[in-house]
Amino acid sequence: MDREITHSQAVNEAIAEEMRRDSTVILLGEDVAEAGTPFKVLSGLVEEFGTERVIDTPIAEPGFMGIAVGAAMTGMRPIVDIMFGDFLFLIMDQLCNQAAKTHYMSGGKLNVPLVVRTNLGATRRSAAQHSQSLHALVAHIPGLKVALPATPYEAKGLLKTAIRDDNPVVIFEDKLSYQMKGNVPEEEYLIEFGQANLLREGNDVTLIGTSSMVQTCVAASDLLAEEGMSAEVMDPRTIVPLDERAILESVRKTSRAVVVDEGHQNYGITAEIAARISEKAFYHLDAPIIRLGAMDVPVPFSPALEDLTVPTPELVAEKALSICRGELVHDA
Amino acid sequence: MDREITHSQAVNEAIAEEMRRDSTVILLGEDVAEAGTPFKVLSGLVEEFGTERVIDTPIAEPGFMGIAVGAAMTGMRPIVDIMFGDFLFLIMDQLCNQAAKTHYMSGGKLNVPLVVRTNLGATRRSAAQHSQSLHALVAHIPGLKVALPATPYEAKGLLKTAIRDDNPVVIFEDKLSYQMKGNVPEEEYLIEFGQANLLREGNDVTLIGTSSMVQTCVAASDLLAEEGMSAEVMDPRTIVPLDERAILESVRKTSRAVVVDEGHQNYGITAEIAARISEKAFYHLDAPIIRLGAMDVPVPFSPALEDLTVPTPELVAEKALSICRGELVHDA
Amino acid sequence: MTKSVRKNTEQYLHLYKQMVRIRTFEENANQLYLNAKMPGLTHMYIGQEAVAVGICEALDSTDRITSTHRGHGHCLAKGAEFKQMFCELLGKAEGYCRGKGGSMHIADQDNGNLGANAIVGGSMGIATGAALSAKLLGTKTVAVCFFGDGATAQGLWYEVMNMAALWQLPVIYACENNGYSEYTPTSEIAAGSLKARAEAFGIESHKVDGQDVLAVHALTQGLVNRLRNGEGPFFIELETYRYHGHHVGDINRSYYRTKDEETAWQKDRDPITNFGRWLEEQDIASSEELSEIISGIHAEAEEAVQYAIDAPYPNHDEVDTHVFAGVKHALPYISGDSNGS
Amino acid sequence: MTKSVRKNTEQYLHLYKQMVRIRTFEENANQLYLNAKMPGLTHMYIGQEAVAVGICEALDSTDRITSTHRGHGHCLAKGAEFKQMFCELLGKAEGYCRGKGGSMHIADQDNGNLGANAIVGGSMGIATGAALSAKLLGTKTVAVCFFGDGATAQGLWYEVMNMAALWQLPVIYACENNGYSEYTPTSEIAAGSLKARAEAFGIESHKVDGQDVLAVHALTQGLVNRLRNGEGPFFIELETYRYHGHHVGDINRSYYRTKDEETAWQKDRDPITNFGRWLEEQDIASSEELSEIISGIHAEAEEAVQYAIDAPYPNHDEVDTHVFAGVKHALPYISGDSNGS
Ligand SMILES: Cc1ncc(C[n+]2csc(CCOP(=O)(O)OP(=O)(O)O)c2C)c(N)n1
Ligand SMILES: Cc1ncc(C[n+]2csc(CCOP(=O)(O)OP(=O)(O)O)c2C)c(N)n1
Ligand SMILES: [Mg+2]
Ligand SMILES: [Mg+2]
Repeated sequence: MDREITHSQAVNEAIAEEMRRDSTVILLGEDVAEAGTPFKVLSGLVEEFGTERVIDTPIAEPGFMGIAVGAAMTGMRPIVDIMFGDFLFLIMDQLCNQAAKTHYMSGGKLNVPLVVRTNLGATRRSAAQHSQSLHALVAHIPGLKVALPATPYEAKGLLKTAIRDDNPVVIFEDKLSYQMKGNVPEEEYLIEFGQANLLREGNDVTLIGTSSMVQTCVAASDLLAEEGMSAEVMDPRTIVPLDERAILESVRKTSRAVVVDEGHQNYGITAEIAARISEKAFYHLDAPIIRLGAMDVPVPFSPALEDLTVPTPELVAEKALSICRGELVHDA
Repeated sequence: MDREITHSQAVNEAIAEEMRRDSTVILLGEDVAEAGTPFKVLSGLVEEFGTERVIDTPIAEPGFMGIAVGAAMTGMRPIVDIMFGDFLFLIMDQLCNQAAKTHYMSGGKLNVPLVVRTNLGATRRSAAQHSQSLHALVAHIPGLKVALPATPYEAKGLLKTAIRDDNPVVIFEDKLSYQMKGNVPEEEYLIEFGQANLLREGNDVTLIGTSSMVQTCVAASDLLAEEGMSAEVMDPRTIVPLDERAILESVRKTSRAVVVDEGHQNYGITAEIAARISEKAFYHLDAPIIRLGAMDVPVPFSPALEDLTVPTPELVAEKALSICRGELVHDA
Repeated sequence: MTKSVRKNTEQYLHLYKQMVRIRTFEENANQLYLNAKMPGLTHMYIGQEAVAVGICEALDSTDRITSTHRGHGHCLAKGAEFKQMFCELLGKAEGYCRGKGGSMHIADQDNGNLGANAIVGGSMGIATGAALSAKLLGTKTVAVCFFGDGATAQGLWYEVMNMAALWQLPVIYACENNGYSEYTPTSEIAAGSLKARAEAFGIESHKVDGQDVLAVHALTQGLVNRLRNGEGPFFIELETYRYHGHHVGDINRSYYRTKDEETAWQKDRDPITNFGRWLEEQDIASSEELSEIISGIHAEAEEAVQYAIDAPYPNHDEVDTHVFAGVKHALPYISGDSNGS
Repeated sequence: MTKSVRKNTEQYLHLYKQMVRIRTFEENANQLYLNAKMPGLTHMYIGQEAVAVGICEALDSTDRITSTHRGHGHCLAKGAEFKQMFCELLGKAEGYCRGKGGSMHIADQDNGNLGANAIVGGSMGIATGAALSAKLLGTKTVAVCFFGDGATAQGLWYEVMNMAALWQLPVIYACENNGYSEYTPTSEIAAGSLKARAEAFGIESHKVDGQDVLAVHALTQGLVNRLRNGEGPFFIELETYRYHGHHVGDINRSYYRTKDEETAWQKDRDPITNFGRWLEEQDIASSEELSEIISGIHAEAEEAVQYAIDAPYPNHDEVDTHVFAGVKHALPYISGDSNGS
């Protein structure tokens, strides 16, 4: 049976269920216990599972990430809480040089089953060091899986899958959506990695959005409908692995695509997705693929500027419309 | 007058000249002084400039990177030596949260004129933590410039420009090329950022290669010539800024492109370049753009495996040939 | 009233004013938040005023400081003005950082403030680097690195202390121990002794009552003089307390600290009340004079707040300026337009 | 010959054998490099044998260690075999890591070796995490983190010491102080006292002669027993010396250390020579018996080297296996082929 719960509750349920199921699942991070994180996402867990499994750490991200790697190699399944995605920069060595490579470097003998739970998203007036969407960085590193839930349903299902995965998984939640509600079944479910979700069917253009940009694409498709255009909306859900087949199938049908992501555009997620489509659906394309990422500037504090840096439904619709109408021709 | 010197000598000369010219230029890193780095690139500098300006640090990359940021904000022009590109993961916070954003966050009041000198490149039998090519990570972060010299001439000219730049610049040298010789003028010169270099003119396909892959593309163009194909070879030299105009011009002429880079392919440099071409030269393309990055696996130690992970001239030529012949059709 | 006290009257009053300025600024900032006039969140410095003021009054404007997420106090103590600060907090173009930084990145280069920092511990290298510059350039200036007790958990501190000690850099590591790291008593997440951690690197270390502005100032003045003579680095642990929540939104705090504890600090150890009382006791100022100082500052703040509310936001075309020094607009620049124009 | 010595004869001989095994392995590895039979570079452990052996002999195979770029000694001391090790060094499929790791990443999970690490200090968190697992799972096992004097500069160490101390984890931080960080005397790049740095976190710390295998072993055995009883963590600084260069290619060392210094350590403080002499003095073994041990090990090594030279490389299709546990081939997998097949 379906019910409406928030993204935050969905995350909390996922962790609670997995901690009940598997006693090796532990949680590590700053203020994860009594405080339940600054976002209050983890409230109640320490009461149920105790401070041995819900562990408040010092403000030492590299340190507790390293400890999680070691714990994962020796029988635990740690969930590491990185309070803001921006702090990923602090754990890159432990995440990318150690966790990501251990299974390979050991010829398959050592596993590192851990989850890094963190977030992304701007427009919270938190300025340049608390607003970044850094998933492109980890997606580039072999050995890491990367999940980007866009709804409470996905937040729960992807996180449960991540916790059960025998590899390091980085999961980015959209910090602006913690209070967003959505349907989440009472019954247990998992969402397999590498399976895109088709939210809307359409014929004129495919809008591919990740995380926070999924709703932006849905809203854009509404705007497009008003203009008589039917847009297909696709959410890849995980970017490593990426459901290339589903994306190509859609674009081969619509012949046009707009790729939208909240990470910086330059050398970001939209580039990979656009490049794959351009290569592998080349003969089906009727127009250049449009990419919309966050503006390539540090996130400004001022609301007057910050709002300019993130793609909006209007912008997505406008770009989609222009390719549908054959207007966007850089090189004619 | 031209002479032949090694890549390593070119770097050494660039630093020595700039240190002579500007007393605020200093060098920081592990074993940069007496040892002149493990690659011996910096030999002799401490003798000329003393231990006040050529500073051996403890093995504390985040720490001396942070110190360099502060020194740069207050009047110095530090060159930070990161012994292996793989250790960039350790300095990401100081580089990307601090150095890259300070000018912006301060509304233009503070500058961070520093250079991070590091390297890239596999096939040195150094395994997964000493062989990575991580330039895509820094290229994604607004506020950083990223240079990829491919010859001794570029190594010197780009490094001198980097040292004079008022912003943080990350420059990646190909560690396998330190002993490679090339023409370098006696006279002083700089190479402007954002100016691609056209190495070969051709009509059938554009090969765009970065750093270590420039020579691979040149060799591939020789192979293609044997098959009667004329390839244009282009070296962007800097990936931030990227000389989009030159790249598009070439591809609009040849109608085909292969993009080759030694970073991992997935979410890497080749994606951005391919996506830009696909978007902005869309109506000129006769074939899908081929991307060749390093294989998306941690770099294996075994020579039998490692050599499979890096694009070779044969592979580049083969792919180029297949698009020239219209054979590579994923979606027909 | 001793002779030395008399001689220093002006300075004492200045210490007092500066502390009142900080508290007044913060009360207004909190009110802006409550009135939904300030974008985002901010971290109140109230309670810790004696630390910033005691230390910064021992510095020249050419000396450098680095600050934290709880940075308004440091910024004001180092000489910043209300107007540009409020403008920055509201994201206005006249702010110290043209609205691009906001509360957590406020910087005031002209007065030697290299900026607040939203990465806990993130400025430890920067302060140390500023000290390296001072040493290499021979400026005789010093650097002070402000950070919290929670920040001592960051490995960066140990890395830069090692280098500062080896290279004898003119830097003071000033740890404001307010007892809490966000919502956790730092005693639960810090083993051993903070002072011993610095001493292990051969760094001379001191502990001082951070609510006593004279004690903080005297200690700092002595250390700064020694830094200018080539000694250093030094570490100071300042015992202090934040009266408010971790940030303005942290209202229900009972799960991590008691109301009694909060009241006790405010009642017995308030740096402004106690210093005011001392000023009266020493006949340096009357209670009326102190009230006048306070109301003057209140009026100034009120005016600055209104100014900031009325001030314009930055123009849209500023969104991609200041990404790179020397480049007008970053967006065209990164795609190869060499002027970024 | 005392009673306790007699009782421990077997163990003493084992300590000796293990040290000889390490030295023999390293001499062969160096020769493989000189003969251009080994890909890449490697870091010789020769001179430091008493550290690895003294410590690892106090451990069970279920106890965990983490190792460094100079890791062959730790691997052997923890129970690894010559053949799989030489195979790994040559990048062969039968190596401990199927040739994917090589010298700098050699790991031997079955004997509790979680792997060498090419990031200086990179394993400090891993060892601490292994101790956390031991504590949470109640296994009564312990973890030993080997690292060099140079690695003490990495901030990570201070971060994890803090947590190990707070959570009373069963881990020993074992710092092999061989005096050098690559080509720099560590005294030039380390301020204060290493022991004091650990003690500042409330961690009981010891210093021991790393050339005296019995002293190292006795100290470690005592600490391990205490760890198993819930005490800990501990820090040990082991004074030792590497005879060879930083790596096999570091031949001309005169610019950073004198020949005299090298000779003195080798002549007076060689762990194997001195322990051998002691074994003879104590009548535990005759000089002939020791020679026999040595020649037996030499023969075993020779055979293992030849085995490794003849052994096959991994198949090409292994290049993208083991990227993800549970995924056969990573390349199809990352593009959405769910089996990666
Ligand atoms: C690297 C990093 N980790 C976590 C945070 C979130 N955070 C902000 S302030 C804070 C507590 C800092 O405590 P302390 O250093 O004692 O300073 P105080 O807030 O008490 O002034 C934390 C954990 C952060 N901003 N940066
Ligand atoms: C993070 C990092 N920085 C630098 C290096 C290069 N490096 C390899 S070994 C070494 C010296 C290590 O010294 P120490 O810890 O004393 O170990 P030793 O070599 O003496 O055994 C350095 C600097 C590295 N591998 N990792
Ligand atoms: Mg605090
Ligand atoms: Mg050493």
